[in-house]
Amino acid sequence: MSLLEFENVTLKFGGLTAVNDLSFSVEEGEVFAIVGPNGAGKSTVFNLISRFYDPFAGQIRFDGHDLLQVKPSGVAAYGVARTFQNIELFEHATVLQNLLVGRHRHRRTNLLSEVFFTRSARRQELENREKVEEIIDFLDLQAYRDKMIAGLPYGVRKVVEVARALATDPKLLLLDEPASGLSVEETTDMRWWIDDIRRQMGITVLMVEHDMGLVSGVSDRVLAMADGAKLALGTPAQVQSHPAVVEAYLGKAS
Amino acid sequence: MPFLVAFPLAGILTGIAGVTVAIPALRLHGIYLAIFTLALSILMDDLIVLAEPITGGVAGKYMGGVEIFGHLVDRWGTPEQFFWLVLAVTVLVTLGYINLLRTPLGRSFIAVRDSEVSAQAMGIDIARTKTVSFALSCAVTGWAGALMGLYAGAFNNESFSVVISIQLLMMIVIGGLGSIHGAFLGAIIIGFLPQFLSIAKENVGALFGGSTVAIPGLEFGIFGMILIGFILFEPMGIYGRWLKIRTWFELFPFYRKDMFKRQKSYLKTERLR
Amino acid sequence: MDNAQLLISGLANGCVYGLIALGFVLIYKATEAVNFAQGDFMMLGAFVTIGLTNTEYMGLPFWLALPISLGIMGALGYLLDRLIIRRLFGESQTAVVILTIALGFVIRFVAGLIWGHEPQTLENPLAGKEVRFGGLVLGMEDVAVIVVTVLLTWGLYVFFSKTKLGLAMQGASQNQLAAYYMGVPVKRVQGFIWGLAGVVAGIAGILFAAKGSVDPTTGLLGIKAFAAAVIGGFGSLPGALAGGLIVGVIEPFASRYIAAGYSQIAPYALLLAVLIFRPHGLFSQVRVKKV
Amino acid sequence: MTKAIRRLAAATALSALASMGWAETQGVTDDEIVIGSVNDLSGIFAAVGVPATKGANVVFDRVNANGGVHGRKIRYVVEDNGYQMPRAMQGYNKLLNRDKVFAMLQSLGTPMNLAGFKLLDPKGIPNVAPLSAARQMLQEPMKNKFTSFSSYYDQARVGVKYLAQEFGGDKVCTMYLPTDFGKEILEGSHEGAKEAGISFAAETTHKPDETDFVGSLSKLKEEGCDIVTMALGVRQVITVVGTAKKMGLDDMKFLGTSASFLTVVAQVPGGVTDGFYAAASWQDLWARADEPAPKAFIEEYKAATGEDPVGFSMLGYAAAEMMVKALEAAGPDLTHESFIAAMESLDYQDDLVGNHMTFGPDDHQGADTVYVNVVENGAWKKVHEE
Amino acid sequence: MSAPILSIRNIESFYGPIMAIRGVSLDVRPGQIVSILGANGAGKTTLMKTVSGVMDPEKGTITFDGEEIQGLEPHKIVQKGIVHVPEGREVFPLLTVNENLSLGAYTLHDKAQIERDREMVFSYFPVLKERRNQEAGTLSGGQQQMLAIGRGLMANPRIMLLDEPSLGLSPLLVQEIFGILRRLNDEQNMTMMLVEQNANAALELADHGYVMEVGRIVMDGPADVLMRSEDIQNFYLGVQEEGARENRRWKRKKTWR
Repeated sequence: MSLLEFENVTLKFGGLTAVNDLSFSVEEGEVFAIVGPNGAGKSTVFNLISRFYDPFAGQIRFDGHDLLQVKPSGVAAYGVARTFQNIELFEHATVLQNLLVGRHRHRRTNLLSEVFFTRSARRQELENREKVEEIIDFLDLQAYRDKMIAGLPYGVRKVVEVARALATDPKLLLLDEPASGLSVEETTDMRWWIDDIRRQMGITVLMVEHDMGLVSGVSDRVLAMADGAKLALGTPAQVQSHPAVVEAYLGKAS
Repeated sequence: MPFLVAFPLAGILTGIAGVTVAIPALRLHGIYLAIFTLALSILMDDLIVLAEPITGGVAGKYMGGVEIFGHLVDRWGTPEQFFWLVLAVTVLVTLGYINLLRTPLGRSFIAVRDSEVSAQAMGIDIARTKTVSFALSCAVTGWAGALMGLYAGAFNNESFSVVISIQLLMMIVIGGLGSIHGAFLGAIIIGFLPQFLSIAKENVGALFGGSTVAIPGLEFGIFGMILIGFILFEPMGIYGRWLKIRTWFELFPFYRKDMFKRQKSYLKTERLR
Repeated sequence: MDNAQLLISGLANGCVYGLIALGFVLIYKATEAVNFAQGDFMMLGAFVTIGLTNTEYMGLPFWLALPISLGIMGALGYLLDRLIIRRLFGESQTAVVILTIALGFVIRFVAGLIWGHEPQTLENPLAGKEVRFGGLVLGMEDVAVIVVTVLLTWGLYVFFSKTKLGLAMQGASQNQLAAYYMGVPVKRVQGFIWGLAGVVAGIAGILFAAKGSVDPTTGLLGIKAFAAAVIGGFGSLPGALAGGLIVGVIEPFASRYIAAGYSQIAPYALLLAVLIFRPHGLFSQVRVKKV
Repeated sequence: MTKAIRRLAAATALSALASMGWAETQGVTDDEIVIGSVNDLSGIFAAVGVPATKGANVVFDRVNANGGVHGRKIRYVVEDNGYQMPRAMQGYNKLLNRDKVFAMLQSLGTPMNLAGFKLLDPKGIPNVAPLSAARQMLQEPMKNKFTSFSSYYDQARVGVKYLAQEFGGDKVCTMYLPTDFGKEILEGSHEGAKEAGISFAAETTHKPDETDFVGSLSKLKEEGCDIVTMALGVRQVITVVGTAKKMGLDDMKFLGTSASFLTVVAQVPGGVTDGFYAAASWQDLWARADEPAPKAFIEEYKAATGEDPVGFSMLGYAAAEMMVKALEAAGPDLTHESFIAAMESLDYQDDLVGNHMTFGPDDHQGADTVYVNVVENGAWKKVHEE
Repeated sequence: MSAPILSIRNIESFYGPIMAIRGVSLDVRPGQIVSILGANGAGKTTLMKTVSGVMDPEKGTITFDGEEIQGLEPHKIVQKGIVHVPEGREVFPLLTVNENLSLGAYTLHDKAQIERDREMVFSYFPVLKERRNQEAGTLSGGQQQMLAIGRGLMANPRIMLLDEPSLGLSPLLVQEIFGILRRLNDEQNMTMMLVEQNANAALELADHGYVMEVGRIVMDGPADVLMRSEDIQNFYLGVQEEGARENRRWKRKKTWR
């Protein structure tokens, strides 16, 4: 059984078909990339998984669960975490606080034990902090731990978003354009991190990305989309040489 | 019912009331939420009158002293006891508040405030979080109301009007938005200001040999001007000013004048949700 | 017949709410700030005109006083932006909201100081005249209110949607930075809109003072007008008028047909209902953010 | 029998006084008497509180300039309650604990006064002439409470009765704000209808920010109301009467209380309020501007404040005069007991308000008369008194 | 070589207590395309914002066409012919595509000219024509980026400041956009100052390049010279030997540090 399965999913906004009868599956342990022209419906796929949209038709299953049965806030509980194309961090909080929010799905305490800061609440805080510190170490964020998000450079924010997603301890990590706006140096870092996330942490990664260098460097399989539908699916090399993909997406040089 | 039972119960009941308000208000933001609550407070006035058997209608209700472990706590009879009671409640609530802010629920408040989409993606149930925040704030306000009743001794539908809500808001602004320190500083200022003003007024009047002639609305006028002054010159309130003074001392002699100078900033629409 | 009368006077009254609501929406549409002192501005406009016109004050002829007081109100609105609001440029709109609440206190205080606290009526050429058709009666002031409100709403609507300046204002409210990049003098545009809002408040004040009477607390009517603007969907000019009309019409019908004790809460109950079912008002101006 | 008991009580009170003769009475020193007031100088009733305060100050300033009462100057300390309960309590607190007032004069607001009693009563501090015409102003313990005039309840009751007899109406209705003020007038209207032997037909409720009354007036018309009592804001009263004229409801008689008995109401341009009745417990100032007492008052007030007095300035002035009279009657040895005894002994004709003020041990309400007035040609005219 | 049209001397800008650019000087000559490379947080965007007047410099001068313009209000700078094309999220989300374009021409008054320009933009970006009555906020990220560039073109600028025009665009679109920029430069002799992460494309297009690090300019030269520089190749063009995995964390020190 695949970790994530899209089965004939269709989504329409008014007259516009954003996702058209799309089927694909992501296997456990792989890095799966989605590429395609702007407006092809890549981010919409993510938003469908996050349950921000209800599909018009079709099935989305994750780890044996019917995702369409849960609320948007219930998706994280199954172990799905994500980042956003335009960075949606909690601006008026520190990096540490952002990451701790990531731990929210592991909350065991209730209102009363938190108000009185009981032993169990304290223990939970220690655990959370420990886990978060691991991630801070992993992504080299030590220098920014107590900084407010609002003052951080773009590149760091992108990393913090990945860190926050990792803090949830996910099975599947959705990365929406992790390298956009990053410098070559930062993109290289991101590439190794994605690799480590998969290899060391055993997390499956599904990402949308335009940087073909990054895509071919880390992903096992690539799905090319156009106009909400599947254009090609295969190894990075296969997809990159697919004529339709070259024509609609890559252009002459690549 | 003994006070020690009734008092927590007051908080729980107002908390439940908060939940019932929160549920229809869940989808509202910003000005829409503000006007929703404003309309509610206007309605509440009439509901209190209509619910005369419970609330005493326009005549209101009276409250004498209460007994706690055999101690009589009465605003008029034993003001010291009353003071300790209020102080104890305030300290306890503040501690609970601080605890809350460093645990998951408190952080989920911040998350929902800053970005609803990503809060959801982190597994935070927006509706539940908002409802809990309403319930908590209503519960605490309920206790404040209970103590206020004990303080005033009498209350009716007009006791807790919109004007008070606005005053509370102003307290927070003068103290410093979004910090516990600020809330206390603001409350102290607003609590003393009217008395201070009336004392000042008398002294000024005496200085010019005139009688203490009242100028209608003077207090609110001065109040408004102080507020405008704060927003223009110290938008972070007294607490913000304190932080600056502290930084000055911490960094002395390396403090630069324009350390807190704001670079130009620009707003984007809030009509996108 | 009876109901027709209720409807028509409700419409006239609703137009007054609509007029104040227009002021709210104007400023919101161009700056995304909420001017909570708009009602007090209206009161001020009424008193300025009374001060110019009424025999116990300056006793100018009404038609001379009219442009003067609108000019004064426009200047006050502009100066308010120039001297105070502009200093908050780029800061959270909460600051402007609280500032204008505070400003309302100050305006009420100053108006009380100058004109006293008793209700006053504007001496105007329309007073006492009325229009009858069939069995319906409508005061001349009511007719004036309706005509002026509809014209003003239409005019402002055209201004915002068709003219370059109107478009620039909308742009400036949505993204100040981008508007600057386009060469829009954002601050100057905002000063203009505050001035315009002052004029609109002045018009509302004059019509209100002609229709009934004003005292320094009249500005609190702004709360109801604000509710009307929200019902309409804050940020939409026709919405403001529609919201005003709805509130205006619901009032007489409620007090006619709903039992005493409950009738007076009808407009607020309606507001709650609208917000519950349409969280951003009837003509919603809020969009879902793309992520 | 009761007289004997009362005398006994007075005697015990006197002996109690004698036994604590050294105890200093608060607010009284050798050269000063502090009088307090918790009034509305900024809230919705500022239009009442401010002129009343000014009127009182005119009297106290004159008295002080003439050497005070028994050598003591009067210091009148007014706290602003903004018509809010917590502010009122702060005001009472400051007056009682910081200023140590001797007595209260003209505190405004029914709920505020009632709450204030909780503080005043234990200390026995007299509350004189509150600016509230609610019946509860004389609630038990009544000993330290004195009012000048009849209540809203009586005003509405008498007004309804008069209109019923005069015009033969048979249905009474009430438009009111659902507040203590409104409820008083509502109950008074019920009682008036009962006493006149006619029926109470309908009521409508309102909000202070309401500006249009076509709906409620259609309802009252539908119910066939002849006499409509009103407990509304001043601005609203003017609008209601004007709207009724436009709607052609000429047979409906509108009755306000002392709250609407204002010169501005009579002076609305265009004769809008002509034919509007108000039952009040004093007489209009400007209608009698040529009579000696009002004329002297107007001149004195104008000279002192530089502005024309309004009805509430007159009330403040009259209340302060009453206070001075009582202080004088209490003699140089001023205590709460001597003051209360002096108040109870007052019996004089007040030509300014046009009332005879009498107090006694069981009569703490100065004037009991209700005057029914009507607006004619922009001025109030007295048509009935009871 | 012609005199510079835009010349920046010793500019310093602050965000509160933080110095974001520390004495930057650079020149742009008429008809030239100048690229600024640098890591995130190096101060490239701040520099652009300082030029276009939305940020105030603390020190230094900016001369445009012989006039000092530092600290002027942004709209005055636009009137002089400097247009800043921000990255794509800075569109007017509740206005239609067409209205966004109209606002781009805010400083112009010739209606016929504006309509010609609009057609030109539509010819460059056909998708915008398709969606011209759609609210800009409903466009996808890449389409908003196109709109931002098109809107900048509407102003008929003498010099365009482009902030990451390729952000979030597909490889094909990046090629197209850079093609359009090339054409604008060739056909209309448009002067441009370009900030880009995609250093390859940027240097390919540019005549001259500057490298910024931590608020300073650390390197500059003709684009072709820079492209041959080893440091640039390593850190900005991503040309590096795909070493063994064990070495991947090893970072070469930049020679200018």
